[in-house]
Amino acid sequence: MIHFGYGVMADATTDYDRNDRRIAEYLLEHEPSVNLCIGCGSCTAACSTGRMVEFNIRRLHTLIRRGETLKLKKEIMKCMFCGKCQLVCPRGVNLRNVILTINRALEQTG
Amino acid sequence: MINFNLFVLPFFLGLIYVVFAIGRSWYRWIRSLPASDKVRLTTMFRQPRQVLLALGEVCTEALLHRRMWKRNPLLGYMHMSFALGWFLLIVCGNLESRYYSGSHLNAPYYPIFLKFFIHDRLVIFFEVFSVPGFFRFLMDLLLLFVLSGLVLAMVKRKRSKWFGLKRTAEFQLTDVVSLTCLWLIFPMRLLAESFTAGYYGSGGGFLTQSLGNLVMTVMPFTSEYIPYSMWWGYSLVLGLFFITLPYTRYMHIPTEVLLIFFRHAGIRPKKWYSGFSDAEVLACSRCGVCIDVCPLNEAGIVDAQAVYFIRGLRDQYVPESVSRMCLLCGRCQEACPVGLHTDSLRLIKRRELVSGQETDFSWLASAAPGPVALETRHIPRQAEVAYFAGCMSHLTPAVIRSMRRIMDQAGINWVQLDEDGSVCCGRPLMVAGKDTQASQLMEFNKNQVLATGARLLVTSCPICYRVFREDYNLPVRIQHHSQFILDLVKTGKIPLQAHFRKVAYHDPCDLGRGSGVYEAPRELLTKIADLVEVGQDAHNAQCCGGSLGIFTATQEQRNDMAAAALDVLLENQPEVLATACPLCKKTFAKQSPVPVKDIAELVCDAMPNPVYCSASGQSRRAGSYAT
Amino acid sequence: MYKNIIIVGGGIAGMAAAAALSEIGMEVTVLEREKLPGGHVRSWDRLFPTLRAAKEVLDFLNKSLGLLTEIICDIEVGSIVPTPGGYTIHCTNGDIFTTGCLVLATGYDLFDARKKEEYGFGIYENVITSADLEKIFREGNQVTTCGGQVPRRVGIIHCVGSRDEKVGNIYCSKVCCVTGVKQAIEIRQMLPDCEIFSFYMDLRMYDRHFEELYFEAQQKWNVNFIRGRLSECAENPDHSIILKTEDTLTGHPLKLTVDLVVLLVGFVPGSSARKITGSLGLLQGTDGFLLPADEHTAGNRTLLPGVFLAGAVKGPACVVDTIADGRATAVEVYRYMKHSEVAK
Amino acid sequence: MNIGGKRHIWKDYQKEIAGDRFFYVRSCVRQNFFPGSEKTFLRIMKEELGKDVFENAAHTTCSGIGYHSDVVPFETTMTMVARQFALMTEAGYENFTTSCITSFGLYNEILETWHHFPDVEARIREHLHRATGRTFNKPANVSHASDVIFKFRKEIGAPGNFRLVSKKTGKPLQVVEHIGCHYAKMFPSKGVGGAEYPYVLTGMIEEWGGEVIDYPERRHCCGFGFRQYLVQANRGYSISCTKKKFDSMAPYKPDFILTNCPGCPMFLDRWQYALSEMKGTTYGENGLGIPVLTYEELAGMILGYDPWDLGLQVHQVPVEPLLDKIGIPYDPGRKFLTMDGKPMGQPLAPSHLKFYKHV
Repeated sequence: MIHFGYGVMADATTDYDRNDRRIAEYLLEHEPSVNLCIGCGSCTAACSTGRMVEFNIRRLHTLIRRGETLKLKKEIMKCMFCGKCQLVCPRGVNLRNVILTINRALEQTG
Repeated sequence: MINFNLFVLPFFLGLIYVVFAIGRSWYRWIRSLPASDKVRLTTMFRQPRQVLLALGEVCTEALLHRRMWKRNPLLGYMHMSFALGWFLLIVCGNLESRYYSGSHLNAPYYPIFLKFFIHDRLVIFFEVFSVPGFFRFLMDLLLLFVLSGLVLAMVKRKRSKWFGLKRTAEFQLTDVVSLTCLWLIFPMRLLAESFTAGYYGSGGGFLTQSLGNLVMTVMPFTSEYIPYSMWWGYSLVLGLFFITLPYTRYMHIPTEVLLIFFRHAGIRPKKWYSGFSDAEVLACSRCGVCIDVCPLNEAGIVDAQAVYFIRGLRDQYVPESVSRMCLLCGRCQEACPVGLHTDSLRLIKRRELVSGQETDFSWLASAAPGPVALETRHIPRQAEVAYFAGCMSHLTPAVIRSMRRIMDQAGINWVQLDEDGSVCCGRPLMVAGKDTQASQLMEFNKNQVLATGARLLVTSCPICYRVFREDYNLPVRIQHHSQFILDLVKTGKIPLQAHFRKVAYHDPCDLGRGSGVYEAPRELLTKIADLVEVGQDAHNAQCCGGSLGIFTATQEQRNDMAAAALDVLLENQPEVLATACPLCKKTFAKQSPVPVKDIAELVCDAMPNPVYCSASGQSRRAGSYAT
Repeated sequence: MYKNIIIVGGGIAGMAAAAALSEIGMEVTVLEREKLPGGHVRSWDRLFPTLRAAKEVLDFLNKSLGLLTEIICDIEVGSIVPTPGGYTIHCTNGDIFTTGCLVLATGYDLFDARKKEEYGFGIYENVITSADLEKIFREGNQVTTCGGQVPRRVGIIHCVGSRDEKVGNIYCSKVCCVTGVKQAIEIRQMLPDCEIFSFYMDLRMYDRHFEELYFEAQQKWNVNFIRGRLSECAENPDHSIILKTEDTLTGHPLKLTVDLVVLLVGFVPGSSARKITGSLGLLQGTDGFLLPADEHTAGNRTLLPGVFLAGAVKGPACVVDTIADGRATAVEVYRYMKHSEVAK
Repeated sequence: MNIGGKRHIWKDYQKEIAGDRFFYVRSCVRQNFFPGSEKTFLRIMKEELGKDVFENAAHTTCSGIGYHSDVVPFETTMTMVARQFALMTEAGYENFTTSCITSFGLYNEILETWHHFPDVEARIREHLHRATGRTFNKPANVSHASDVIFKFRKEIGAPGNFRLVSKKTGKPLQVVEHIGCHYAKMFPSKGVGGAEYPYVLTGMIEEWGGEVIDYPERRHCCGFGFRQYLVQANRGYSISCTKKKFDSMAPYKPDFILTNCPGCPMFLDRWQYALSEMKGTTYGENGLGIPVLTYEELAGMILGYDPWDLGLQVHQVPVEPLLDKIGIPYDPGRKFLTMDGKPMGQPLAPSHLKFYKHV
C-alpha cells in the first residue's frame, strides 16, 4: 500500500438501505408515538440540557430513525429527564420514554 | 380407642407441607434482609411492648380487617367472617377436642375431624349449658359465621359494587383451584358433620344436627360410607388448599402477619429488592382495592394497577411497559388495606430495569452556571431566600412572576437559582429508576443553594420540593411556596385585599400524599377565597395525569385522566381551579373550562399594590430590602 | 326564466354551477370535451380527507343537474369571439353557439412529470404519478412494481411541478399534500407490509380534517415523513429506484431505495383555457391561471360582461372548494342576468 | 428503463452543430493526459470527413482552470476568451469548436452573461481593445468537439468499420458514458440531450453498436472538481467521488467508460490505480480495471487506426482486453516504442491493478 497523504473519506450520506436500523425498529415498536414527530423543534427549544450543552433531542431521535447511531450513546447520556420536552410537544410524543426505550435498545443491540 | 383414620392423611400431609413452606419462606426473607433490618427485628423482640403492639395489629388487621371495614362494611364483614371465623373455629375446636380427649396434646387433625371420631354421646338441644353442648352450639355458630362470609364472597363475584368495588382483580388458574378448595372447605365440613350427626342421630349442634335429621327424614340412608366419604372430601379439599396455598394469593394470610412484625420493627422499603419486598409482594391479598382508586382506569388501562404489578413481581414477570405505567401518585398506597408500599416496589423494579444504563453529566461542570458563575453574575452572596422555580415552572412563567412579586412585596432578599433555566432537581431521573445518576444533578444543585448562603430554600414545584426534602440533606429549611407564602401572610409581610369566590383546590400528588402538605395551601387559600368542596381531595385526591412518574401512557390516556380528575374537581362549580404545581396547572389548563391558577398567582392577584419586579434577578430591588 | 347560458367545461365546477342555475329555473348548456361529464374527478378513486368514493360525488352532481340542463359531450371549443351583445362559441366540429352569458369552467391540466427529468418519469418504469396510482385504485388493481411484484417500499414525492422555479411553477398546488397522505394510507391499507416514505418540503394541511388525516397516517399507518425535496432518482439493476434527498431535519444527505415512486403531480393551467384566453383577451395571473375581476370581492366574475369563471380554471382547488365555487358562480350569473338587458 | 422516455427528452434538447469551417481550440491539459486524442480529432475531421478545421498557434488557455480554482477573476477570464474570439474573427471563421469541456462551458457562460448584461460585453470589448487593439465577433455556433463527432457518428460508424460488439458472443458491449460536468449541467440546452440524460456520447455508442449502462451515480462528478484535486488537502474528496462512481457502476460490469472531458478520463483512469494502492480493490474483469477512453480514441478505434497511434499505451488501465473483445488488431511489441522504433521504457507494475499479458 502506498501512502498518498490523503485517502477515501467516509460518506456523509445517510444510507438508509444499509444502516443498522435495529434501534429504530425497537423504538418504533415500543414507543410508537415517536412516529408522530413533525420536526417542529419545540422539544429541543424547551430542553433544559440543550440550553447548556450541545444536545438536540429532536435531531437525535430523527437520526435514530434513519439508522444513524454513531454518536447516539454519548449524546443520550446527557438527558436529565426533566420532561419539559414532553410537556411542550404539540404531537404528544412520549419523549421521556423515548429516551428510556433508546437506552434499552442500546443495551439489547450491544 | 385410636383416633385415626386414613382419610385424615390428605389434610395432615397438606398441613405439614404448608407449615414447612411458610417456614421456609419466612426464613428466606428474614435471611435476605439487610443486616441493619435484622438488628431491628431482634431488637423488637426484646421489647414486649412492640411485640404486643404488633400482635394487636395482627388481630385488628389480619383477623378483624379494620381497614377493610373502614372502606366498606360489607367487604370488611366478608373478610372478617373468613379470617376471624376460621381462626375461632380452630381455637374453639381445639378446646373442644381437649375436653373430649382429656389431653392438652392432640394430633393436629383430631380437632378438625372431631365429629367423625366423637358421635356416641347423646346431647340434646337444650343441653347447651353443658360443656359439650356449649361447644357444639358454639362450633355450629362459628361455622354459620364463616358460611355467611362464603355466601357474601359468592355474591361479591357478581355484585362487586355492593362491596364498594367497581372492579375486582382478574384470576389466575392457581387462584381458581385454590379458591374452589377454599369455598368447598366449609360446605364440606357442614355436610360431613350433618350427615354424621344424622346417621348416628346425635353429636351435632343446632345446625348440623338439624340438617342431619332433615336429611335422614328426606332421604334415609343406612350406609355409614356416605358420611365417611364426605369426611374424605373435607380432608381432601383442606389438604389441596394447603398444598396450593404457598403458590396462590392465599399466601397473603401468613405473610401479612410477618409483614406486620417487620413494620413494627421499623423496617422500611429499601432502594433494592429485599426480604421485606418479598414479604410485601406475598402479603398482597389481591383484594382489588387498589384497582378502583387507580387513575389509570380513567384512561382504559386495566393491566398495570398495583395488584397486577405486584402479582407480576411474584411471578417474576413484569413487562417493562407495566413497570413504567404508573403515575406514582400514591393513591393505591394510601388505600391499600395491607399498607403495602406500592410506589416503592414499582421504583425498585424500575431501578433494576435501568441498572446497566449510564448517564453523563460531566457537561455540568463547564456548561451550566455553577456557584462560581453565580459570583460573577453579582448575585448577593448572602440572600435570605434561595428560590428554585423548577423546570416545569419555566413553562408557567406566571408562577415565577408571581413569586418574584410576592417576595419583593414582602421585602425579602431573595435570589433565584434557576433564572436562566434549571439544572433538573433529579427526581424525574429517580422516578425512572436512575437514582445514582440523579445524585450528580443533586450535588450540583446543592452547591448552588449553599453558594447563596440562604437559610431557606423555596420551590414552586412539588416534585423539586419532595426531592429536596427527602434526598438532598440540605442544611437549610425547605419550603414549598404555599408554605412560604402562608408564613409571609401570617407574619403580615404581605397584605391581602381581594377575595375570590368559589375556588377549588387540587392537591398535587408530590405535595399532598408525597410530602404530607395538605393544610398550608388550604389555609392560605381560605384567606383569599371561598374554598368549594371537592369530592375526592387531600389523601384521596385524583392525580392530574400529567405526572412525571409515568412513562408509557400516551397523550390521549393522559388527557383522559386529566378529564376525569377535572370532573371531580369541578363538581361544585368553582370559578377558579387552584393548584400548587406547575405540572398540574399545565395539565389541567388545556382542558379546564375555568381558569387554572397556581396559589402564588392567586395571592399575587389578591395583593393590593403589586410591586412589579424587573425581569432579571440582578437588577431587581432585592438589595434595598436587605434587612 | 333566463335562457341560453353556456358553461364551457363539464367538470365538477361546471356541473355544480349548472345544477344551481337550473334549480333556480335557468336553462343551461354545458359543453364537455370528454365523452362523459365529471372532469378529472372521474379519474379519482376516493376523495380526501374522508376517503369517500369520488363516484358518489359525481353521482350526486349528475342527479342534481335538473331538467333545464343540457350537457353536450364530446365537443371541443375552438375559440370564443365577442360579438355585439354576447359571445359566439366556435367548436372544432363546426358547431356554433351564441350566448350572452358564458361560464368558463375549463379546469386545469396535471403537470407533465416528464418535465421534471431528474425524477425519471417515463424513463424508469417504477416511477409513476399520483394520477396513475388513482387509476390503479379506481380499477381495483393491485399496486405492483413494473415487474408485477408487491412493493416493499414506496416513495411518495411531494411538490412535483409545484413550488419549483425550475419547471416554471412557483405556486403551490394545494391538494397534493393531502393527496399524498391519502394515497400513503390507501397503499398501507392495501399492502400492510409495505413501508411508505413521503418526501415533503412542507406539509400544507390547510383544510378541515387534513391535519387529522396526517396524524392518522403517522399514528395508525406508520408512514415515514422525511422533510426534504427529492433531488434525483436513479435506477438499480433490479429496477428499484434510488432516491436522493437531504433529510433536512438531520442535516444529512439521504439515500434510500424504494420499489415504487409516486410523484404527486400538481396543477398547471388548462390547455383549453389558454386557447380561450387568447381569443377573449382574459387576464392571466403570473401563474398562468385566469384572473377574476377582483380576487376578494368578485371572485367569479371577469372584466368582460357576461363572462364568469368557475373552479380550478382560476388555480388549484380541492373538490369541496370547486363545487362551492361552481355554486357561487351560479349566484353571480343570476345577479348578472337579472340586472342586464340580456334578460328578456 | 424505458428508452422511449429518454428519446422524448432528447427531442427537447436538439442543438445546432455546425457542419464545416471549424475554428478549433485545443485544451490546456489533454495533450499531456491523452496525447493522441486531439491529433486523432483533426485526422478524422480532415482525412475521413474532409472538413475545414482551422487552428491558430496564438490561441491560449481560456483560463477556465484558473477561474474554477478561484485564482483568476471572471473579468480576466472574459477578456482572455474575447481574445480567442478575436483570433477566430481574424481568421475568418465563425464556428467555434472546443476540445475542452470546461472551455465549452465557460464560453457558453460568458456568451450568456454578455447576452443578459450587454454592458459587461461592452466593457470586455473595451478591455480587449485597450490591451491588444483587437475587436471580435461573437461566434455563430459554439460546439464541443464531441458534438461534432456526434454529428458525424454515422459517417464514422460506416459499414465495414469496427463495431462495439463482442467478437466472441456477438453481443453489444456495455458502456458507461461519462459526461463532463461543464458540458450541460450549467446550460442543459447547450448540450445534446440536455443535462439529465445527455445524448452526445450515448448517440455515438448506440450508433457504433454498443449499449449504454444507466447506473445510479451516472450524474456524479468524476472526482476532479478542480479545487478538489488541485489543492492537495482536498484530494480525499476527489478520490472519494471517483470511488463512489466505480462502486455504483461495478455491478453493471461495464466493458469500458467513454468520456468527453479532459479531466474525467484522466481521473477515472488514474484513480483506479490510486484506489487499488489505497484499498487493494480493483474494478473490472480479472483485476485489470475498466478501460477509459476519450471519444476521439474510440472514434479512431472504430475507424481502425493503430491503437498505439491513438496513444492508448499511456492509459493506466490496459486497453488490450477491450481491443481483443472488439477484435481490433494491434502489435503488442510496438506498445512501448518511440517513433524511432526504440524502447521508451515501461512503467513499473502496480501492486494490485494488473498489467495485461498478451497471450
